[in-house]
Amino acid sequence: MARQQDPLKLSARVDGAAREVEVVEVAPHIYRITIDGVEHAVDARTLRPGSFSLLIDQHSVACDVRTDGDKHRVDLAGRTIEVRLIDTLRHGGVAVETETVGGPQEIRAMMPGKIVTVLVAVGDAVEKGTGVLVVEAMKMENEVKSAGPGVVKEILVQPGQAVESGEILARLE
Amino acid sequence: MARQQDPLKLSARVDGAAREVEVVEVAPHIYRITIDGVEHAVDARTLRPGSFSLLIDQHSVACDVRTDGDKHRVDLAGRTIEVRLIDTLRHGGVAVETETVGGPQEIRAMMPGKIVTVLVAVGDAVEKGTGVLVVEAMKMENEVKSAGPGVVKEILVQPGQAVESGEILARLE
Amino acid sequence: MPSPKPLRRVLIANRGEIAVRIARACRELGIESVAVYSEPDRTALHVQVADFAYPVGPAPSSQSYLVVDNIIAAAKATGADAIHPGYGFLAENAAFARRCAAEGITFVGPTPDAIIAMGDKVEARKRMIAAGVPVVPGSKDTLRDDEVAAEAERIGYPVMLKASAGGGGKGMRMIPGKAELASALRAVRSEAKSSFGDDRLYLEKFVLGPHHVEVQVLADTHGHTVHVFERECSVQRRHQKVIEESPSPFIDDKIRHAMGEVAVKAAASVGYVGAGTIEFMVGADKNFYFLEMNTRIQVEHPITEMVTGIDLVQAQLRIAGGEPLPWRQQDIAQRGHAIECRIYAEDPVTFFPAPGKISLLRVPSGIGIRDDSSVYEGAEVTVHYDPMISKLVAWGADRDEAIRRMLRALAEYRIQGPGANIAFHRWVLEHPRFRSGNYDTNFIPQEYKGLPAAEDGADPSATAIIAAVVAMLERQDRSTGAKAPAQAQSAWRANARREAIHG
Amino acid sequence: MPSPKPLRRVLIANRGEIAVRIARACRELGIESVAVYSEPDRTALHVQVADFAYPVGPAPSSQSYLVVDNIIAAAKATGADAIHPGYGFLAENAAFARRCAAEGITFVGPTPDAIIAMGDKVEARKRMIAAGVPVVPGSKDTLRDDEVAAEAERIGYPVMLKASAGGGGKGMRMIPGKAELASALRAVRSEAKSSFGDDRLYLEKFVLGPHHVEVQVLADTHGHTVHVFERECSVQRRHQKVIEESPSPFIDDKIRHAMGEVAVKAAASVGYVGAGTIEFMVGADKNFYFLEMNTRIQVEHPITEMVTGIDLVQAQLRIAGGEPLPWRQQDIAQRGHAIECRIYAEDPVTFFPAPGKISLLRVPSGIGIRDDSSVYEGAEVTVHYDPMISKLVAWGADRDEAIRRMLRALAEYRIQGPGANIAFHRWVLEHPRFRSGNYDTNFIPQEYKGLPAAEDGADPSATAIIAAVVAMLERQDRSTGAKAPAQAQSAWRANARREAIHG
Repeated sequence: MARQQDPLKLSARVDGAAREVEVVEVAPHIYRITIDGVEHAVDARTLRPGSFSLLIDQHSVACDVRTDGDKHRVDLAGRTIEVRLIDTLRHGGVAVETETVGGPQEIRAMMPGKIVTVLVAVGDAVEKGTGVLVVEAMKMENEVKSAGPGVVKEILVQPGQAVESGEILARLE
Repeated sequence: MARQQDPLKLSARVDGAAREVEVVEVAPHIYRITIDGVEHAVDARTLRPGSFSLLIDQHSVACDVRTDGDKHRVDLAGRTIEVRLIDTLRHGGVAVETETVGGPQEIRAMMPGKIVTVLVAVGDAVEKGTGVLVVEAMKMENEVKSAGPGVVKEILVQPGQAVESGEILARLE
Repeated sequence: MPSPKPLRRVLIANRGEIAVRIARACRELGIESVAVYSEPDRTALHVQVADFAYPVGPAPSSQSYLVVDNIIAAAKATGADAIHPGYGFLAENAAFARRCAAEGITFVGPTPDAIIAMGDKVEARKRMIAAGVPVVPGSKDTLRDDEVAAEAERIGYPVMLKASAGGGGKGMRMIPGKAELASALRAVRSEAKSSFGDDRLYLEKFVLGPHHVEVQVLADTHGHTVHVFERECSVQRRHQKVIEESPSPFIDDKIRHAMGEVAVKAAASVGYVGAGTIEFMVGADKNFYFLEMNTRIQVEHPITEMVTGIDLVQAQLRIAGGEPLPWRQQDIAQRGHAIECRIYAEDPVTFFPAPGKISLLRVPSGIGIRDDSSVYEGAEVTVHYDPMISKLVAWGADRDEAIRRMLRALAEYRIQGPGANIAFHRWVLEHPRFRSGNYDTNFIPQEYKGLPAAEDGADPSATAIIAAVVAMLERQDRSTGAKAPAQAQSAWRANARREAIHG
Repeated sequence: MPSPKPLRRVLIANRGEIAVRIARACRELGIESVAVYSEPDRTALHVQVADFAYPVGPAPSSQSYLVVDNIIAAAKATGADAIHPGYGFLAENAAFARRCAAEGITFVGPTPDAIIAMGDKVEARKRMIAAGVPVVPGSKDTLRDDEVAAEAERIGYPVMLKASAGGGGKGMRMIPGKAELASALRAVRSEAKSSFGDDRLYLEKFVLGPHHVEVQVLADTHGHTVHVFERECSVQRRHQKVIEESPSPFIDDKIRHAMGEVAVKAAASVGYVGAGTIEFMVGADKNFYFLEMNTRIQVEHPITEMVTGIDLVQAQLRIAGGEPLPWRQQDIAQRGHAIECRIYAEDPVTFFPAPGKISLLRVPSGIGIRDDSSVYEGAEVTVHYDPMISKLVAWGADRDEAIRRMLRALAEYRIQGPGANIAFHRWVLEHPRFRSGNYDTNFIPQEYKGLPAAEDGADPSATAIIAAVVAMLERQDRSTGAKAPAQAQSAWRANARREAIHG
């Protein structure tokens, strides 16, 4: 094509790596998307909100995407890949990391359920992977493990207590 | 139940017959519906707009309903039944018929398609069931028949012409 | 044509359920699949299940799926080394098969010569007579409009008017007498032209009380041909198959094997390669006549797969790749019974096509149920193509179990948006004449007088009234389109709630 | 218990896919079905497919599906003359079976005595030893907390700690050594109590490199017992079956028939009636030991139905109705190969249960695919019950075809809302050790190190990035939650469109 507008520039974070993305909309639903210099012709149709049929360089791809702010959980045939898209114009080309690095660790419930046992006491030293609590949900017991080394600072629940998904169960430092 | 409010009174038209209906809402989604004096306990849940799971006197019924004004097309396991509900309080207990009875007849396209042939000419007398036109749709030819006796007054289409669903093709008198 | 080599990437020159079916077979064989699509088919299911997809033109098939150059261009652009034509469209177009060969693309099907020999119904009749295969008496050749009347008189009414290029129940009509000749001639010529781009016609004697029984054959490139038993296709509406079953409840093992042998002979006589179907007309006296050969995969092939365990589409791809048939005739056996119901997007009462966007779709599943579908919830059934939504198949240890299982499945089937012929299928499966297994192609014309008002015992109108009342009230819960009566009823409801609390 | 009479109306004392499965079998047999439901299950699929439905209490199964009085009351209120317990819940509760008999309701299953004899694992071991059936060495009786350590030492680590009332992979844990004893004891007792209301435990020697192979049996009320061949259930995670297949690729016909004979002997020794499963542990040396008998229909029963053509749930209902088995042992044969993948609502990476409302559901279908599901689009997968969404089954003419077909189906399976273990199943089916057919119950623990980052060749992250970009832009098309960047990009898009027109 002879003339075209400036491409939309984005920085994509996937599997920890940062990738440079440029997007040009050629026509409605037709895009030219360049990733680290590799160009892709994309025909994108929305089947319903969050559910898409893509033709990428003639490859037919069915995918479902759950979007939360700049985070996109992409489901490709049962495989989930998380992609963060940062508008580099907006951030002056610097991708801002929001994940907490280091600092006191919070142990959260991964799902709604009931506390079966607490495996540690305040003051205990724990390794990465040490079991901290056992939560029962959907008739199965699941051990909640420490994501890193630390010392138990606070335990906020007790056996038999019902907990919500994401609820803080204990704090390490 | 000791006390209760006045029931909602309706007149239902189905298969040409009129039936007296009284509705009492016992609790959210729980109704007592009386049809010609026969009482039914109904637990009704909406699965999505127009799609319901009903428990009628313990019978489990799955149904889909398309509503257009006071007309309800009810799909019961692939069988479609049309029900008109008239609020008798509103109409002083008289169900108002809106279908045209007698008078000039209009021949309409039952689906989008293309006119293949016109089988009659203006002035022709037709019987109930006489073929008036042939419409092609979805690679099949369908003969559009007269719903009753009459004389062709007007033909509004010609062979090769594309027609929309519901479009008037001819008039009889 | 190029010497057979294992297929690597197959372009599917079709749409709908058969394109989905072929894409699935490719994936199961580790072969890449390429879908082609017309403009309205961009989001069709067959595009989503294929590995690649390529556009071939606007909605009318005469400008897309039927355009040889567009299909070949798509194959070149996507690097396909083979083309599977499915059924209909270019499946029985010899020129297309020849073009594929010329372009060095493997055509998944028979040779152009075999297609010509069998594709032209009049040619085929001549060849079969020569091969000693019994055929129905009829006109020696194709007929001009002005010849038809005389030939019909010669053969004697009732006669069958058929498109020479026809097949799959299309482009044919029974003519009871002189009076109906003109309109039938017009209709069949136009249908033949629009469906096959070839409006040549011929006449056959109409056999009374006929059964339509067909035999599936498979032939490899090494000279081996086997039959994969029969399908009973006598449940027809306007010569359109609606329900098929295998085995046929009408014929016994003796006739079954005799027909199988004749079918193999017929296929071998034209050097047939691939999957094909020999259609027979079987009279009440159990004499059978060759009707035509369909030189492609058949719509109703799944019932054969269910009873024999043989994947016919995988077999087509393996044969096209040069593999020999892995079975001898004696290795192939029928087990249990299978029935197929074709779910059409049509008005359940008028049978008129009823396209639309699918707003709700609940497909039955579970034991013994297979659904070969072309749609998904949210898909659009358009007016441009065949009204077939899916093929519902039930397998049972015996015929009775298969019928009862199919009735169970039909009761679970829910679709909103387009119309669907679910109730009609239930009527057929519950009909004593069908249940007895002793029915012929006159079954529907003679027995069907519209759907019965009510089902045994139940009071559907009371249920319908309750459903309508619920729809009215729940709709107001969602407070959409509130109108005068709505307000009145909402007030009544508020009152009801208050009473319920204090009462 | 009442003398058997044909069943007229069956109450299904269960939920989820097995309740749907049983309702389908009832409909196919012309028997009316009654669903029971807890409060959150009012709109569950099993309620919708049954003829009748009746509430039995609030969400916790201990207050609904497990309450004998509520189930009996539901049967009375709906006029059911029989109760099918499915699996889990009250299926192996002898007191419940006895109660049914006392109330004059036919219990679709074995006699209370047979349930007791087999339901109590320690009892069963004694009975089998007496009947000359080989068992795994272990503790003679159930154990108190203070006895377990000593007994474990006596048997020698590694040992298997099992709930006496356990089954279906629940209430058991392998203990490699002394250190892990305490926590395992606590966990298994609590799981046993919550799952079976009975926390008695016992110990067994842990056989190394074991295969879990089970044999299906059917016994009628006329003293005839047959086996319906085996299922290989060695793909387990945390002793939970994930994938099963039939026939077993590990054993040969000689062992197959030997196990079948032992299974029939074991069932007959307790006067078993109905459908049951004898679980065997098969060592690397191909010696097999009786593990336990499940006196109910098994989750993985469909793979047996696919290869034998026998409807096991219909068989249960016919047997309960007093019908004799229609087959002799020699009438039952395996044809082809079937595989089942259990689709769980769990996080694909952490395997933690991941309930939720199903916002999108596209279930695979077509040739050889069967899906026994408990859900539909819009249904809620709650935290209250098992996380199993459906059982996906693939049949193939041979094991390789079945595997490739299952991979095709898994690639089509789309579900949004709850998590699902689709990717895990694909990993298993693509793993060389599984493909070789030579795997034991250590397969997952030894081989699974998390899902591989990328699939062969493809660049999933590029595809994911493109999908994310599309989601971002198309989302703004629907102009939902427009925020700063959205505006920026909309401006960019408007510009793009303008350029496209003029350019």
